[in-house]
Amino acid sequence: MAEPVGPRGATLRVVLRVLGRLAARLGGAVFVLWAVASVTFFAVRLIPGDPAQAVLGGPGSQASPEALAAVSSEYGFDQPVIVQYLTQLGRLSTGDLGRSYALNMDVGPLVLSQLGSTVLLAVLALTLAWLLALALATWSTRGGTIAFRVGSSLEIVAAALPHFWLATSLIVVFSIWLGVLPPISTSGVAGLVLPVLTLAVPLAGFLGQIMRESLQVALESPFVLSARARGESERGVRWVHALRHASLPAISLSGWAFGSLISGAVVVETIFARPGLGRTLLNAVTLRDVPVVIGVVMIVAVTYILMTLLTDAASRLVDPRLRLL
Amino acid sequence: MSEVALTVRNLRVVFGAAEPVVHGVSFDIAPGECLAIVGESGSGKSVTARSLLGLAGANAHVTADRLELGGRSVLGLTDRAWRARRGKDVGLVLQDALVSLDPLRPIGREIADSLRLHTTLGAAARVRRVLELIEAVGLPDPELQVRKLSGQLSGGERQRALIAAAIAVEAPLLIADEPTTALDVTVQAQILGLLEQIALAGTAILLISHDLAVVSRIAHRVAVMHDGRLVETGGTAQVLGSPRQEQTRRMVAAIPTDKPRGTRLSLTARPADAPGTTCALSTPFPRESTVVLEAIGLSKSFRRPDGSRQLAVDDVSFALHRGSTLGIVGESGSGKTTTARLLLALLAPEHGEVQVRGQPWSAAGEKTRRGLRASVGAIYQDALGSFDPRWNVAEILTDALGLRHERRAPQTTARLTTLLDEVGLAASALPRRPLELSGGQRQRVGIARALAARPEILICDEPVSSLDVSVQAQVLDLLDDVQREHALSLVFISHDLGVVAHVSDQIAVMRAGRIVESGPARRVFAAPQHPYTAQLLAAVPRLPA
Amino acid sequence: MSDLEVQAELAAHSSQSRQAGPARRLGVAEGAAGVFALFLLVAAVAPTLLAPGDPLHIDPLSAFQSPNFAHGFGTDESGRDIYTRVVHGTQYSLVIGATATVIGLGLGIVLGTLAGMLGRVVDFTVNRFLEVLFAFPGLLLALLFIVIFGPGVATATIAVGLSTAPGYARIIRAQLRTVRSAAFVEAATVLGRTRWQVLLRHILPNTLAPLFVLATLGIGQAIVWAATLSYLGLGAEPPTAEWGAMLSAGRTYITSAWWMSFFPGLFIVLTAVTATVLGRSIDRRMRHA
Amino acid sequence: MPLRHPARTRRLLATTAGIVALGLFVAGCTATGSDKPVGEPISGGTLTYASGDAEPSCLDPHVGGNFPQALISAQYLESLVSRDTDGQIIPWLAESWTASEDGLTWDFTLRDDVTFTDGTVFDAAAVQANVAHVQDPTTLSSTGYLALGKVTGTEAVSPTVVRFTLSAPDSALLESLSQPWLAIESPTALERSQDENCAAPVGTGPFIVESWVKQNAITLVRNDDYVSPPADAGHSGPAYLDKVIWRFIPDSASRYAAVQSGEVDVIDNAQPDTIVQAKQSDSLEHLDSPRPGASNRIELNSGRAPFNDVRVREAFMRSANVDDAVSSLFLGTATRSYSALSSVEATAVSNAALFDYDPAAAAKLLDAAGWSETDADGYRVKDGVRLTVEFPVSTNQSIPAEQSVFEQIQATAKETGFDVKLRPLDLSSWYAALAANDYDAVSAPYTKVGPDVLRILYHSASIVPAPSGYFANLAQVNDPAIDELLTTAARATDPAARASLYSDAQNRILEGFYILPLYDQQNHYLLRSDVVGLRTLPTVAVPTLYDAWLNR
Repeated sequence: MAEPVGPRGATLRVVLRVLGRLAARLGGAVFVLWAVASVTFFAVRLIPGDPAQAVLGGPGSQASPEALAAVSSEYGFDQPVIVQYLTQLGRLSTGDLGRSYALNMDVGPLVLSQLGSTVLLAVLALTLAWLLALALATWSTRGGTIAFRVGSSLEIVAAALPHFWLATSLIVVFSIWLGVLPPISTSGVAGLVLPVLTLAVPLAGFLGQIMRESLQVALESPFVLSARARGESERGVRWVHALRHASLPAISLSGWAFGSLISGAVVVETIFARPGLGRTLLNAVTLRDVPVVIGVVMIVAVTYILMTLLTDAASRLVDPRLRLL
Repeated sequence: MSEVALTVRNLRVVFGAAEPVVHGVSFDIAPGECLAIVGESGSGKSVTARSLLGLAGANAHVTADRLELGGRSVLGLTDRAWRARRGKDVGLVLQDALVSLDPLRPIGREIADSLRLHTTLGAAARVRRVLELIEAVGLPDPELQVRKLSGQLSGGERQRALIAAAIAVEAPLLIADEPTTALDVTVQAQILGLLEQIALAGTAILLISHDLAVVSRIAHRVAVMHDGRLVETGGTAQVLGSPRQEQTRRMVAAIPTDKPRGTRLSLTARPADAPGTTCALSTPFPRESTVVLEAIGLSKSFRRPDGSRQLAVDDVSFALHRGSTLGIVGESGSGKTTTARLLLALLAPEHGEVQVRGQPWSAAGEKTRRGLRASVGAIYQDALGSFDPRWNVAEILTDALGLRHERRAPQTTARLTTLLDEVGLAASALPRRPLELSGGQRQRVGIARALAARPEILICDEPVSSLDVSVQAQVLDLLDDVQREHALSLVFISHDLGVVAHVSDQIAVMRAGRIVESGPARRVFAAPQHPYTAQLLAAVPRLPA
Repeated sequence: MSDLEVQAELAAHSSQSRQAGPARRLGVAEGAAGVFALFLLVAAVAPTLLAPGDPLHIDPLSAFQSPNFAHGFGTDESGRDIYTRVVHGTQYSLVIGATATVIGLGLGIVLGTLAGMLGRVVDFTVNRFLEVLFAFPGLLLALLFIVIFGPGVATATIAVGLSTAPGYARIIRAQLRTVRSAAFVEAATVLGRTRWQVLLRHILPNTLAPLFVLATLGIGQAIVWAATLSYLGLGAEPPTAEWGAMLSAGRTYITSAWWMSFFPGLFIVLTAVTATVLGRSIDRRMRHA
Repeated sequence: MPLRHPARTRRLLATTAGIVALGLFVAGCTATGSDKPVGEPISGGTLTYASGDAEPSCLDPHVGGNFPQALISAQYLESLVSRDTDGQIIPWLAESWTASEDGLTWDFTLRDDVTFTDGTVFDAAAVQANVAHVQDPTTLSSTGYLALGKVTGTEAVSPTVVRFTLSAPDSALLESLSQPWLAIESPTALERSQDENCAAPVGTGPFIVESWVKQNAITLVRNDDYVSPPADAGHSGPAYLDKVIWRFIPDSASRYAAVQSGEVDVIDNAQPDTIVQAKQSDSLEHLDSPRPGASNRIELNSGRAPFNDVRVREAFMRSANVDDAVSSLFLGTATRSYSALSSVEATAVSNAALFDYDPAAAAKLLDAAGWSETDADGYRVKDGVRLTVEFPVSTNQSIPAEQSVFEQIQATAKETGFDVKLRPLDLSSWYAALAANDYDAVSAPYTKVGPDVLRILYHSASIVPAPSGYFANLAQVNDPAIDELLTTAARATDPAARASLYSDAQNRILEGFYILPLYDQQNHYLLRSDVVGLRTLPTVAVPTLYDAWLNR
């Protein structure tokens, strides 16, 4: 094939490159999913005891030998491991995550029904964390040394706050003492405040530190001096130049942040009695409801991958340099 | 319009409670005039320049008897008032436009900023003006350029864009702070030409530089700054031709360009030198015809990010004779550093080979080579990075002597002291870490380390490029001394033709991986054969004759 | 990214930041952190020096006492002295945190060294493997491990260790690669040092030294995570004087006896902050010493 | 038939309540109180109920059969009979019943005016369909299935008369039928798939399951055509409430905070300290309704050493300071029990003298039993073996205060020389430990209407494990005399004779030091003061919202 030439050829090349990158990304995502599925499949094989018994609710279930046999053949536990593995992959590829031992329903719909609530929580928390971090970073870099010290101390302490302690303290203060916010998060906006705060504050501590550092670096960099020399105002310097630079490392942290929010959701959803993946997961872990655990892990892996793609896209949006590659 | 673009009387800048950084500096610049303030790092020249923009820093205390821009006093201006004048009455160009232009914004936006802030032009008018400016600073194809990010431009293009941004509103005064420091000589010449043009158009220019030779090209007047004071001010030819002050003399002496090999550049480099001796001609040293290091048809290529291969070094051959210095000169990207790494056998050539004393070097295995390693030393541009950060000077040198530093015997300490003495450092440097030393001291430790193994050959890769001119002079003198004392053979790699010409017996000029011209230093310098060499030579900043 | 990498990055950032204020910025904080760390150390090694009582001694008649002269931190539902329990619990928390860190760091060193030192194929494989592990956010990996091996202190400790391993591995790999390509490694080669000498005298010390910082930061993280698992009922169980378990038990009585969960929580927070402050301080010292 | 609390019930069984409290808050009592004076009941409004139990996996209590299912299904399903606060069986969907002389045939006359909320008529065929459903192995019924163990067949004598045929006389049949796990569902609805039926069972109750968002809430709406309250209900006609939101808040502190802030109206599984607080608050009311069946007790495994020696069993009980533990931990919300049965059971026998805290006596008993030496840690030793008591604790079934009771017993028994090893386990591991006979002491709560629970728990037949390994006689009581008493009682048709037999059996159990009674199975509710008329069904002490209304 002839090398494409001219502007049209260039466009074609760009399109091909973008498609290629997309394909590589998708390939990577599929690989990660396959690996996650395989890891969990073989990990679950490590569980001691008869998996059929686990399906029937553990040793206390009074399951008859007939029931055990029936379950074994239904789930294919009597097949060789490799056959089970391939069957499982086949099922997963069609979106079939199996059936919960404990909840008496298919894992796929169950997990999907919980996803929205957790994602809402995570997105709100991430947004709030961003705003808090941004506010703290801009405030502490504008004020003097005292503001700087207060800002950085606040961030370090915030980042060290365990979710369970923060959630409990918030409930005590805002629900029990002041009685202004509901201690459970079932419906309505008011119920979201405390869970979102619980997740956002520690995250804001992390994001704030990174933002303040990069904001400081940006504010001291020569291009900001150039901008000032052009007569740019302090606000202009911050909004046109510095904050954009400051947000870059924080954006690339957002993939991690999402993961930490999911971890936090396990605690927060339990304490605030909020429906969601985290609570589902914890319940499943305490009941050792393996299909649900795998289902949640898979769905989190998928969302995590999506989140990294999204983070990449956001970075490209803010940093035009990445678009050149 | 006043006849004086800038008036400064008794400017003082103090940071906190410390000693003033600028003590009572006074000068004027007329429209169309270019005044250069020259001084070493830390002399206060940049602070002076920034206080003229009200940007000396948050905790800086600036006072002056008079400080007038275009006849209007800027003393005691509020920040808001300053903002109204910055960019409009005075423009600033910084060094290294890669970091002086916001890397996230297209240059068109950066250039348009001043217009947005200081004019009432509409968006379309601003775009037209930006295109005009881009054209005016000599960038081709303005429509294409406006959308580019600074990262997509070459160093020279960026600097032009930065200048365009500074002159957008036709400020009567342009302050250029080391505008060409990071640039290759040819590009540097172009940028200086551009500044000259701007001055010709009637703009007053305040040029800040550490390099006398650079400014001498376009400055009408030169002011030499030292320790926060202007020690000497006058017409360029007068100041450089017959410097009156010691600081000025020292700076003039430190310029290597056009100084014959062996000329001492530093006035106080060694205690042995009598004070006040200038340009002491060192004794010529014996040169032999034995080839100690030879490159034969070296080639090396690298993979580009898109997968294609780029030839970094292309069929390079040369020979280094015992006791002589081979200078390799070239602009950035010409393959100099790759050549150095090939010579040190840190990279294997794809074609050709390197021989040391006629024995296979690059073709031999590392095991065989290790026996010869002691005879080939190296000095690096980034001396700091070449030291293990956990080690202090004593440990670095003990290691280089091939001893174990766990049990350091008294005689080892004696050897270390001798070694340090050889490079002009006191024994008190031994317990210190390189991080605590100045740039010049670090390079001295680097040289001491290279000398420790008593090598015959030294490969010096840009050993002085990150140093101030006067420190550079000392290090060059030091290299000259050790070469004589130890009968070393040097490969001296640099982008600075002036330096290379000063230190070398033979010169090889590299361009895009190839040697375009080579020969005896004097010949190449006096009568370049290749047009590229001629171009390089023409661009070398030199003092007015 | 893992929590650890973020922590490490923040530490690196803060120690590279300008010297003006920051050099002295943590002076007071460092001092306080040092004092608290010393307290923790004494509490872990010789708890009876600080609290002579028995952390399991019950006294039903003085249950639910708010902090007072006899019981500085109050008493719990069985009349056990909370101060004594918090002090004695330091040992559990630190041992769990340290063990988890050792496990994570150990695995991380193996994986990171494999990826950083061996060929491209190994590096690629290990990297993909780590990427996969990163798709399980921290706690999820721990929970998956617990669902397989059942809850308990040992499982929780191993689970926390495992879930931090990928983070360590990536940092170590990156550090190894940086050090390997550092100019001083080349300089050593030029001086004629053998590969082993270079490895032993330059690469390993410069790779491993920052691990001390990592371990300090990691131990704080591990303690919080282990406490989280205990809090969720998947780690140490009451009446063990483990902080997370105490907090979990205390939470039941949060509306009537706040001190039961406040003090263990305070110690967890202070320990985490101390680890951060000390880790950064060590980092700064190592970089600028 | 008895009710074992099956898997997946978290903190399912609260411990038993005190006898003093009983007088005030006996099952069936009504909690009232509000700022507004209580006038005529007001119709309308939505009540939010927050349960601390696990969310059921199926809303049909025939499937499996645990307490959370009973709690919610009592709002939309009804049983054939109920029980009043005196322990008398009273009519509900069945108006009357007669048993044959031999006790093998029972005829129930049904109400003829009742329809299921899907429009299906309630009749004898419907009852037959329900019995068949429970006895169908694919339904996977455990509690209901066990309760119908002696029922061999049913027959529709007429549309309003249904006949049960038994394999042996069953003095507990009416008590069994009063339980929510044998509530009657629409036969039309039962024909749906199990998934559908689990999501929205159809009954005759005062409310209808409208929607169930898993892990969030179940919404119930009023059945406007409701006609069939039990004989002891407070009013007739439809319920007052428009709607009930049923939530699950496993965290007890959150649950209390929710009712305190008014976010929810009623919570169950209230913790002792919150009950005390609520009692001081004007806005909250407390409802205590101990569960029937067995009391909460620690069973000592008499099937293996060291508790195969009655002296060691007695020594353990004498060395455990239960009284102080209960008073410090339950803060007066629970009263010490000295009986094998719940205090709500009329046939309960109590013998406090057997359980005095007396370390000196305990030491003597141990000396006598050969555990006379003491090791360095202060534990008794015999033949080089330490006096160890393996005590697996199900974290799912014991509330925190109860686990603290065990901790205190551990601490006080240590002083006498017992090394009590508390092992907190998740439910599945806990069952596994029991099945492996790897325990010396265990606390396994059991809810069942009537004293027949004793047969399940202490008849030697219950030592034989089911195929899965589970068995109910955890104390491994193997006493022919007790077996005889319990078997006879189960067939006794005369109430007085039955009561006497159970009384004898209980005395033998208590005197054999097989069990250490602690308190009733606790069942505390907290409600907003403006919730009026809420009562619990005296059968298994679950609340009914039928009479409840909102005084706002």
